[in-house]
Amino acid sequence: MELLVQTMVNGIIQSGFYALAAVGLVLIFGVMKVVNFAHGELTMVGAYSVWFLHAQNDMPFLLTVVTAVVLVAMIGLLMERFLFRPMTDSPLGGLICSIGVLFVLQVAATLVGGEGPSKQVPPPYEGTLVLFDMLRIPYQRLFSFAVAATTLGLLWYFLTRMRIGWALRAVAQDREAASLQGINSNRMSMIAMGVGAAMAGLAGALMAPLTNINPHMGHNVIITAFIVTIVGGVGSLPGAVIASVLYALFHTFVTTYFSGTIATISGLVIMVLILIVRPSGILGKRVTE
Amino acid sequence: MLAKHRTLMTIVLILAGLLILPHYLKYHQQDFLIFLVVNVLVVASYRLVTLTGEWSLIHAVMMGIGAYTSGMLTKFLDFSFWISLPLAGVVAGLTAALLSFPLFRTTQFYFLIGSFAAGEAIRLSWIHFIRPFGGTSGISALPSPELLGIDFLEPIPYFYLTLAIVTACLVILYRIEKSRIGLTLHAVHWQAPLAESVGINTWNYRTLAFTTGSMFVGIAGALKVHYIGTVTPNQYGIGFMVFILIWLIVGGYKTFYGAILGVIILSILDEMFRELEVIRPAVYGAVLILFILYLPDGLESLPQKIASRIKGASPKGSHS
Amino acid sequence: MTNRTIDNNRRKFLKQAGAGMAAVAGAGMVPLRSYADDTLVVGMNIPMTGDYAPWGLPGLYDCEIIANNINAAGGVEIGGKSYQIRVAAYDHAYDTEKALQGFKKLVLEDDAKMVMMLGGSTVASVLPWATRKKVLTTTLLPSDITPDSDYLFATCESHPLYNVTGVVWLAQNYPEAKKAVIVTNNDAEYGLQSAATYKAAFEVAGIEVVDVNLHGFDVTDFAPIVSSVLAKNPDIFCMATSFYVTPLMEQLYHQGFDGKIISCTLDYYEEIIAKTSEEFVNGTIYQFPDFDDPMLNNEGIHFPDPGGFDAAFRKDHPNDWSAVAWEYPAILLNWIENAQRVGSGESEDVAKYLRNNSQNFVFGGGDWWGSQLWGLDHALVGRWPVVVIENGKARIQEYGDLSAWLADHTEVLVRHMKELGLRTV
Amino acid sequence: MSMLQVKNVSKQFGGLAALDNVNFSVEKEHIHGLIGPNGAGKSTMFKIISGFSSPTAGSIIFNDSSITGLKSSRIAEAGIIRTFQQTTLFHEMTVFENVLIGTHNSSRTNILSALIGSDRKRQQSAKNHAMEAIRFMGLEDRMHQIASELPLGSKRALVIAVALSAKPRLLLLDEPFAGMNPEETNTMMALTEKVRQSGITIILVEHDMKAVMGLCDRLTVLNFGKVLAQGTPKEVRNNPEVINAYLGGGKST
Repeated sequence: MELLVQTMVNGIIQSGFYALAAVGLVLIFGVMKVVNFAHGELTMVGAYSVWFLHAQNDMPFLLTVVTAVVLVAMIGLLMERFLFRPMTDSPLGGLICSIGVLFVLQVAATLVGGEGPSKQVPPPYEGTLVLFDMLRIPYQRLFSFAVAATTLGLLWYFLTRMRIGWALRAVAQDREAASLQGINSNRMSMIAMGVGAAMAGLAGALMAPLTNINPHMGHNVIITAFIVTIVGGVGSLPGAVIASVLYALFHTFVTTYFSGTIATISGLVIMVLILIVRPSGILGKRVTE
Repeated sequence: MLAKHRTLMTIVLILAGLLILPHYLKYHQQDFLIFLVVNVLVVASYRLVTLTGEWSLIHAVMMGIGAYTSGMLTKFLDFSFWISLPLAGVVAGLTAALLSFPLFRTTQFYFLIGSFAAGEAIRLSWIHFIRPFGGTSGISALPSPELLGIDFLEPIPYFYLTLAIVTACLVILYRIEKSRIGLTLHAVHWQAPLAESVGINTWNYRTLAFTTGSMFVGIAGALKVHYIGTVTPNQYGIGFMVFILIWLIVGGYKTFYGAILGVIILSILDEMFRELEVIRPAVYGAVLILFILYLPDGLESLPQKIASRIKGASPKGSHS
Repeated sequence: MTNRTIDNNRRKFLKQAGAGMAAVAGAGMVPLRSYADDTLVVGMNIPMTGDYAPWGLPGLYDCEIIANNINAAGGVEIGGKSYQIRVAAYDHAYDTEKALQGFKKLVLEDDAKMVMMLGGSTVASVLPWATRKKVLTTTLLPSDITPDSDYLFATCESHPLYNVTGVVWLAQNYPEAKKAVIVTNNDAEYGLQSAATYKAAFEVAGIEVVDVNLHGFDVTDFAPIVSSVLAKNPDIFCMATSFYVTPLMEQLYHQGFDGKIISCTLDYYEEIIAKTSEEFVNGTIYQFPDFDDPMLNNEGIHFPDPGGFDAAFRKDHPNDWSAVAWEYPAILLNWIENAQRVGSGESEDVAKYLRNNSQNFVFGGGDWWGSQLWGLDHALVGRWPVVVIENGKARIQEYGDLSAWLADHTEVLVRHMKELGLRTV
Repeated sequence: MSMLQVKNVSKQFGGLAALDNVNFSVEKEHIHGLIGPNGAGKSTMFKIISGFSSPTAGSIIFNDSSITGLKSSRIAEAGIIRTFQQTTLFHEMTVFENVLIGTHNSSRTNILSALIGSDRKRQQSAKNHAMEAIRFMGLEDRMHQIASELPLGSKRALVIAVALSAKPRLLLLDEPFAGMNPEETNTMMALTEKVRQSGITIILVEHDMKAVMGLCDRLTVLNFGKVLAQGTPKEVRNNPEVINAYLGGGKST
């Protein structure tokens, strides 16, 4: 019982990171039709920024989180402007550019941090919340989850209640129709990439005190984000959030009761099965003819 | 006719050069040459898969399937290399044929991601199921081929073996592309609905390309591991897959030669710039970006581009 | 420190870029370079980039320190002649293909008389060639030894055998701890070898292993793993891993574990203390001493001036000390010692001498062992330290007698190795 | 017996009926027009006949056997070849290669025979056949040009040549006259007539009334997914419902 509840909590907290990373990927793919393979590396840059500024140079933690988000968003904007935009007509082109960026960012991280062991960031919020004498949640994790959830809520508000969010969704649905209505689709791409990258950066920054930071940490992030994206439906942001929660719970439970590798393998197999049965994902629209 | 003769002459000259070359190389460069020749087959077989316009991310894992198949057959069941080599191709091909059922229900982005997921699931299984796959350390002490008492642990005999097998495979791949089947694959790529309308079963042809390409890369996998003597799951991860992509794109995926050119030039550059150490991947990344932005048809299109620049005329469209 | 790292890297990069250009210019059919015949070259075929770099790079720094010291002091005398020592390194980034190429380059072009490697699949890939060409090779993983590996020796690290000394000490000092859980990454080179050894050691010590959790390298969140094993209410939490010690310790801290913690390594424990608390980390038992430890000045320790070595290393590389940091130099020193005894630096001569003579192990003792497990007595075992964190600092408690344990309990060890699917003879 | 019978075919998209209980039949060696305003369901009907879409209800009978729901490539094998709106071609390939791909059904091969060349005879006859289709459509002068570089008229001719090389018994032409000037239209009409003369039955979807009235033996008029009228061009032209709904009372086109 105790283990069950603890596992539940572990899973839900983990879902916050999954959702932040996946939502960015979905947003970028939805609006620009580019698979951003460097998305995991954007997360990594977020984590590295916190390590460099906070752990190495004593900048206050919250300030470094903000800086990391801004920095990663800038990288995203540069990628959009100089790589993805010239590649608009070639869907594979954007993907390949992002693979190039992936390498460059990994090397940049290695140069900043040096070859060596994984970097560690001491958690700024110490202590553990103990509930009912059995549930234990470190404050750092609680904080990260709260920030992630709030950010997702703000994003939802932005996309559904604000005009610019509406325009973003219009471009995601039909680029041509949207530009006929006077929506500047290049501008929308920049916003999507900026917001998507910022969320990846935030995920990384929040993860920093909780994980091993190294130049290759993006690999696991992108696998997870892919699974979540496909399961949730490629075009669907609510789908990505729901899939994040489901997948995080699934992965956490399988890890707890079986093994972590089995959890990842079965996640991948489920993803392939969903591609077969319902390529549009659990919440995506069926592809019409 | 003259052009054909000239091509033939060029190929004969290249082969002759390759026959002499290892004798003038340093020992570790001979190894490098063996791996390079194997990688030529890897990228040429990948090109066959991409002919239908579907870019898979499972090719590296298919190579691993060939490597594991041959490694396990020779090591655990005492198969001869000469039997396990073709079987490596068969098993990789069969795996691809099986995976076609789920994967080709999708196309493009979905296929790309689906193939990536399927590949990672296979690769993680090698890591997870220590019996029989040996986990992360894989399977080592694989036997060398045996034939007429030739010592295939030495690089030069193994190089000749590799060269012979890879050349044979390349001839087959080339003939497939130039045949009716190759034409049909192109048709499936450029206009799938039109191809369907004249009776081409596009699913069949996508599967055919995927299966055949995987078969040849399975053979490449077997060739490589029986020289290294060790097969590990990390040799066939997304990292190697990305290299395959880079070779193809930088070389030029539109022609048969482009891909081969890509792997040769990039591998040689890579070996020369070993000293760059940590910077190396970034150089690769930058090269990849620059090519896709400024030379999307790859190195293979460079001479033509330069020529047209000099003449000041726009390049005349041509098609192979 | 960070600024310096960047600076260093940039300088290194510029230097290397220059070297790269030179290589391009001079590429093609260059004849073998030959070195002055008063230089002995020692090869290091190790990971210097990528995930495994922490277990290669510090070793290179060290060996350079050692070689520089030797050369500055006029070199070593072998067979009546004085030689300079040169360390030639090749980065294989833990890739089997590159490892094979690098090995041949070190031997044939750099004329390395001995090649040091980390171990695992990279050693397996060079082994057939090294054996045939009779190249003396060393590994940090004795489990690389096979019945035919005539030229492969593990002269320093007794991974994973030394784990038993920690368990023996734990059982003696905390007899009330009776239930243990083991967590490790599920690879056959590091994690599983350790897990099998711990299982054997716990069995011998009468401690029950209530759960073994083998996880993959794809884990990012260790909370579920720790929750899962702590649900078994263990007295002892055992980490047979080296890769994930920090996040595991962190989770143990947050999930309120108050039993004994025992681990193979506790690299960068200052960082762990920063992420948890000194109080929590104190009492953790593991196997790798800091070299400023006063106990290293005890009699029987076969390492010259450990304290000075430690200071020299930390001066140049303040944050890079890891379990392997002293091991490559120990191997290098052992090799020099043997070469001096034989009076020759040639691979075959030294290997032959190693095979037939007992050795001084770095922590004392020194018997060749391994045939019962791997088929050849090519692993040097002796005493091995038990290290415990005291007041935030690693301190050796005692030197456990590994040879004695192995003499009595090898069958138990072999059985557990077999159970986990590992290679045994 | 009619060559093609469309029986009670309906097609639903979500709640919307794109086709509602459509019935008509096509006689051998006729040119049968399928007309109606935009969104009337012509394209959907085309897709269903050629297997690019399957009907929600009803059946398609071709030469006495049902082809309902078969894969498009199977239907093509049975002898029903469609073209696409605009100029759907293999734009990167030469005229000859385009037409050669069209001969797929008569020249398909397997890897083994392709490698050892045992299908050489077959490939040669496919090439001859492709040449026939090219000559038939008057494209022999442009044989080695890249398809994308052809003028519009030749592109349309090539579209038909590709279809012809697949040896159709029933040819489905989707707006072959769209965007053509009067001269091109005349040439195209002559070509279409020539195809019919060679014994091929044609279903024509077209907005160009001059071409429709001039070529078709029978017409089926669709409106909002239902059959509005059927008959000869003359009958249809005088049908008051058609005039009302479709021709909008216009006297001529």
